[in-house]
Amino acid sequence: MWGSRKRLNRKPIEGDVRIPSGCAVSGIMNKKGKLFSGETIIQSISIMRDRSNGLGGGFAAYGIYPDYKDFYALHMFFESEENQREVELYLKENFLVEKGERIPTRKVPVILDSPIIYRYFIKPRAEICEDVCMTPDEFMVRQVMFINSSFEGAYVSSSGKNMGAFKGVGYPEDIGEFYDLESYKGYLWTAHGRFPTNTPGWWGGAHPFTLLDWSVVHNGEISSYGTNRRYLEEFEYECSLQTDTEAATYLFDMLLRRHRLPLETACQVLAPPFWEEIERMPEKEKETARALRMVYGKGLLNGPFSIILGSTNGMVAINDRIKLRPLVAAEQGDMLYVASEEAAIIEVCACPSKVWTPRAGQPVIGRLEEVDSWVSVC
Amino acid sequence: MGFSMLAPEYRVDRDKDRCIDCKVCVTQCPYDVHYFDEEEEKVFAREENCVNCHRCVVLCPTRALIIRKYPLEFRENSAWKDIDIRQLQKQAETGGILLSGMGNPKPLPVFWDKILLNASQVTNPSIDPLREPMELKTFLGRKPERLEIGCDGSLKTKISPQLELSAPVMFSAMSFGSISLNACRVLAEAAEQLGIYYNTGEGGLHQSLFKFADHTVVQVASGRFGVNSEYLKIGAGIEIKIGQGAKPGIGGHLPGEKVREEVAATRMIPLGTDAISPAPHHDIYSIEDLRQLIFALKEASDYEKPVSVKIAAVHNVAAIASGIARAGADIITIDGFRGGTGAAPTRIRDNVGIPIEFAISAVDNRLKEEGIRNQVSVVAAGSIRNSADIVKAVALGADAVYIGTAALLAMGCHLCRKCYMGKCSWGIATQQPHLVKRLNPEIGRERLVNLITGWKHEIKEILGGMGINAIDSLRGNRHMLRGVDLSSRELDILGIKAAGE
Amino acid sequence: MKYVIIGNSAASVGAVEGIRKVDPEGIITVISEESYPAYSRPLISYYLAGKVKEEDMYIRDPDFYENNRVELLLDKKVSRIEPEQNTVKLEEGQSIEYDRLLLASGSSPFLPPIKGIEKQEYHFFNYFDDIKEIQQKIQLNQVTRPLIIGAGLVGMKAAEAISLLGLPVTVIELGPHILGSILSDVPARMVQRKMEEHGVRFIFEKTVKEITWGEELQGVVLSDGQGVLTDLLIVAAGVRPRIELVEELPLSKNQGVKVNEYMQTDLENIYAAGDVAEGWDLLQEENRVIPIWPGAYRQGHVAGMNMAGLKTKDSGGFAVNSIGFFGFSIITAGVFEAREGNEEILCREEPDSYLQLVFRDNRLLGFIKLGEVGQAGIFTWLIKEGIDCNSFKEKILRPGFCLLDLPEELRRDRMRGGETIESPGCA
Amino acid sequence: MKRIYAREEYCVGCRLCEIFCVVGHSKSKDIIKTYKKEPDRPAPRVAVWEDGPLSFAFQCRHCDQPSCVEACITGALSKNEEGTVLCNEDKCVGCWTCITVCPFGAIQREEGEKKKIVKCNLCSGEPEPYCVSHCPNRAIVYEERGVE
Repeated sequence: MWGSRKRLNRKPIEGDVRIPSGCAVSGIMNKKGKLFSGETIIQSISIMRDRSNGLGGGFAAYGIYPDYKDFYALHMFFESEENQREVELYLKENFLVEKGERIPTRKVPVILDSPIIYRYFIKPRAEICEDVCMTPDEFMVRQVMFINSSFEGAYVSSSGKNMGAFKGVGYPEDIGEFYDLESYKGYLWTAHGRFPTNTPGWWGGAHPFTLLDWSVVHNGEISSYGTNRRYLEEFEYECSLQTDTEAATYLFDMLLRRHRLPLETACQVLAPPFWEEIERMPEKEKETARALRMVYGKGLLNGPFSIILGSTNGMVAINDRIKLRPLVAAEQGDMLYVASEEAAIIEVCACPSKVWTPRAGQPVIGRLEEVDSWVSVC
Repeated sequence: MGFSMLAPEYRVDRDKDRCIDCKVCVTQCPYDVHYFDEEEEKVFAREENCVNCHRCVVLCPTRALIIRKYPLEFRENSAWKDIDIRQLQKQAETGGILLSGMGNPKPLPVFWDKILLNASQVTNPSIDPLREPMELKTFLGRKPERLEIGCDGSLKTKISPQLELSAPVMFSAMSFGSISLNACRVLAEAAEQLGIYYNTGEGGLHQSLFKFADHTVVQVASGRFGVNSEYLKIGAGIEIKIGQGAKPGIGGHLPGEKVREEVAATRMIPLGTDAISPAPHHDIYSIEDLRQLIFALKEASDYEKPVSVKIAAVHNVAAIASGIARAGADIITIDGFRGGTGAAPTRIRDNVGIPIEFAISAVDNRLKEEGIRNQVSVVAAGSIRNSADIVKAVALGADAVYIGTAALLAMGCHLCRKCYMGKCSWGIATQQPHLVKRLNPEIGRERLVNLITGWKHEIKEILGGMGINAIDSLRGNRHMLRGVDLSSRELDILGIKAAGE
Repeated sequence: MKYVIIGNSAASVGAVEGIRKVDPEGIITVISEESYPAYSRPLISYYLAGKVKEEDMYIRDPDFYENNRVELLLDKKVSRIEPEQNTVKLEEGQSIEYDRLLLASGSSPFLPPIKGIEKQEYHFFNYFDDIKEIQQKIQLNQVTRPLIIGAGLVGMKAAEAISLLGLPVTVIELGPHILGSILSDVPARMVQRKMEEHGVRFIFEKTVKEITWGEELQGVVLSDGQGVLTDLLIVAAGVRPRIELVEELPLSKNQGVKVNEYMQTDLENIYAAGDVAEGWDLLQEENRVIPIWPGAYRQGHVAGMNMAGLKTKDSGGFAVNSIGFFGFSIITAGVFEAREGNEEILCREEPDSYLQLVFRDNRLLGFIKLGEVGQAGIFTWLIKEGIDCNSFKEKILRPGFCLLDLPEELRRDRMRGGETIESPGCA
Repeated sequence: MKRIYAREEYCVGCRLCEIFCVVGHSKSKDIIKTYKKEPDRPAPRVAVWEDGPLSFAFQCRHCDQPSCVEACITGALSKNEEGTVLCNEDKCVGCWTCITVCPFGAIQREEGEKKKIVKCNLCSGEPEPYCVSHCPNRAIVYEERGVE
């Protein structure tokens, strides 16, 4: 079995305990929104096999459901059909379910214990949203958290529009093959290979972690996790997985969607400049930087990380403020590449026009050209 | 005094091979212990007077003195310990309330010592504070829920006034009157040099300390001593004192003999009169009254100062703290049951209140649950003894701590706990001019600055070990804490796991 | 520049040091009638009493003259000063040129008119040689009944020294009590008692009419006809400035040679200092001779600097004396008695000590301090600076008066002390 | 020149300066030996004056133009090149003329039989005078203050 979180007498998994892990990350996008097959990202992540240990791999893909782009695409894992039935019943009560189908998979010998994997294209029922005074996005967020925490044997692996997360226990290239990602076409792909240190791995705990159309792949260990989590809990985010990726995703969601901070500002919250640097800034910049640290100090992600945030509108890659984890970026034409290692880029783009190592805390932002705001939902 | 059943508490061991009868002990003992017998040409001791303040021991140039516990023992009795019998005898002789100085000395558990800290190994690197920046800067004051930033990156939200600290530590409220002007000066100068704050207590602000006002939190307590418009406007912050950890529910009493000229002028009371702070504020009988006072003070200081409300850690501290936050306070200060005092009824000090460790956890939880934790600052006080205690307090959820006893110890206090006698041999808790001058503020300031500087280094080392380079990332980071020798109930209240989990 | 200094005591040494502060090059010649390097005149009684060895009599190290490049002419007597030629002539004929001349010839003892004194069987008590003669007599056991004429400072120190050698001393004094120049009656009696306890006998208000001789000195006859036997007669009847060298010169003089604030006489190139000079008396506000050791040094020093070209004013002085007998100390300064009638005199008398203060307009004018020594200089300072003592007058009278008792401002000034505060000397 | 200054506001009247002044000028320079085994130990050159809460330690000011040196009848007192006013105790006869003129009352006397003065020599040879280094409250400082 794929390992339910709620099973008794099992080894602890994400959500029970904090599980540190090392990882490989990669992200590729076409800034003009041109679609390309998942083959490239599989190729890129597979070159960094040494950075994962077969206990988790996954992908996020954007632009893959153009036919259902107005619907939230709910990717789900179920432990059993009974679990699935319960959730489906619940979905029907609260959403318009346009379509529900098994996500096609292939048999791959090394991929074992896969759960029941489904996707639903849904819309929140307008009257219910109005009833609880929530935007559809807000409603979605609450519902996802509710399902994850309250339904036995069920887990939402992604819930954004025109995007999806494909993840599981195994090396990422095997997971890619398992989900047949070569047959999907997207304009933005991120991938993750995982190296957890003390767990057999759980499908739900694999990366990317997603919320609405945010997806986060992450390499690192956030030492400030306890602080970040309590801060998020104050804003009613339930960090049920206890993973850094989850916390990072929620922080992005809170800063960008709820607090409507500009993307660069949100990045500055996660990896703020040191006070010494702030003191040297021009007055206006300094004022903002001071205020951000004053108010969002608990949002600082402290400790080593490199993170790739995927969203409908583009991709952001960012390092911790003293660059304790690797991150390389490259450009070639409309294509933007970010990865843990340069090799993972060169593998899919032999001669990039520019390759660079982003400085600590300096985000690499890839924005879809026709988009001017990062916050897609208002 | 006449006949007393009380045996001396201490004996003075004088090594005759070392003693040169130089009489330093005689000149230095304010309790009249040592005396020089002209006939014998030797120094002797009246041991019954000794309070074990160590002044003579430290100044004896030949190290001829040792003060020991008086070896007389009562018949063993685990119910009636020596201290119980002595206290009873004292009351039988005087018929009064037992008085004590400094914090609760009883062998109640010190939870700091049952909490252990984490450090990084392999999966994330520890950070070397000698090579990498390590930030302790702390802001106390009300924070908006969110910031509004324009597309050009400009700040649209106005931030309320804040106290900016170079490290999450301040000097507790200790009034001029309860301590000497020199001691106040040490606190003020050290706070300025360190980039932190000290607190006037309910003693007003002496003219000579106005120049340190930018590093001063001015207190408004139930007696309103020293409070005027200038006082409220000159400080960096204002603190309303509701209660004190050493004596929750009890007022204060500065005897008239300590109300000398400068104290009287600073407190704005007649010379030589007792300064009595009522147990409650007589204009605060409920939370809405507190709100009125908070806003009265804000109004009086043009909304330019953060307002703190200080309470003792009592059973219902979490709910009270929440009420204080909602009443408009920018900072909530919680003083644990081991907090110090110049004078408190012994029974109150030793039996009322709860440990600060639990109080921090409970308050932090409650404010978080209500979604207002990030909007107010929480300052913890009461027996913070070292840098590790600070780290633990911050990890439990405090924004900063106040230290009182530790600051006094750095100045020279030897914790003899006789502050209420007004004869502090170290020149701290006294108003007698010949004793006050024993504290050279220059030396006191250096020692206090040294202490905090050392603590800062230690905190940085600890943070670095945790893989954290800003104190912000320690706030409420209870993952960095593990408990030993704690019941699961206590672990739950502290919100930490047991060691090994 | 050529400097010539006549005399070789405190003023002379002060002048050498003063000149050398300003002029390291000029030629200095010191002419002395005596045969010793500068020695301490006040120490001669100590020497006689055996308290000081000969080598400790000298006030400067043996290489003093060499180090200061001074030509020291000993046993030379100046016969004449020739200001027109800028020379001094020695008795043996030699002439010495000077550009600047300092008269520091001091004073000579006064010999009262007594019948029979011309036989010269008497001794003065002023020079080292005087004491050596007396010492020799005593050592040869030729003395059993020493007698001293005069109970002034010199006579009393002589009495003490001789008494300490085990001889019964008799002192004959014209005045009503001892030390009439520095003490009033009450303290004088106290000192007298101390001396009598040590065997000194006093006869007051008598003069010596005649000295009687047998084969040797036999004794004296007093003004009332009473005879006193003696075999050692010491004349200590005061001193007179030695102005004989300038007697003929066109410069003002009274008892001593008059000098201005630069210690200059009426003749531009001739200066005077020490017992021969009439310097400024701060308290009397007039020029007069103040024959005291510290004042001589100060005047010499100032004179030296002026001679070498550095204009330096002398602040003036007043009488200050520290003397003691048989371990009993006497310190006095300024005036000790009412003169103008508006003085206020405060006294504190105890069995073994005495303090008298004289104020005028709340300013200390003088004091007498017996038996207790400490802090006396503060009194002297109060006099010198003319400090208004109104607020602490009572405290000054108390035993143990010290800086602590001064008003805060004065106290702090004193505690800071030192830096350029003290002008030369404070006689 | 560097001089010793008292700070009356911090003097605690312990007299450790006097005690250590004696030690610093003793033969052994060991406090216990000085007081237990040197009956002829020197007198302190510093005195603490005390009146109620006011107290301070005081010793020679080492005047630029020292009256005591000018007044000394034996040549025992002198001012050296560093500016220190020194007393050659072998030459001093205890005439107290220096005490008579010292405008600070800073000169002390040897107790007992020896009739001579003792005065501060700034503990020449030591990095810091004993009274300064042993003051527990920095009420005696050794510093250059220049002309005020």
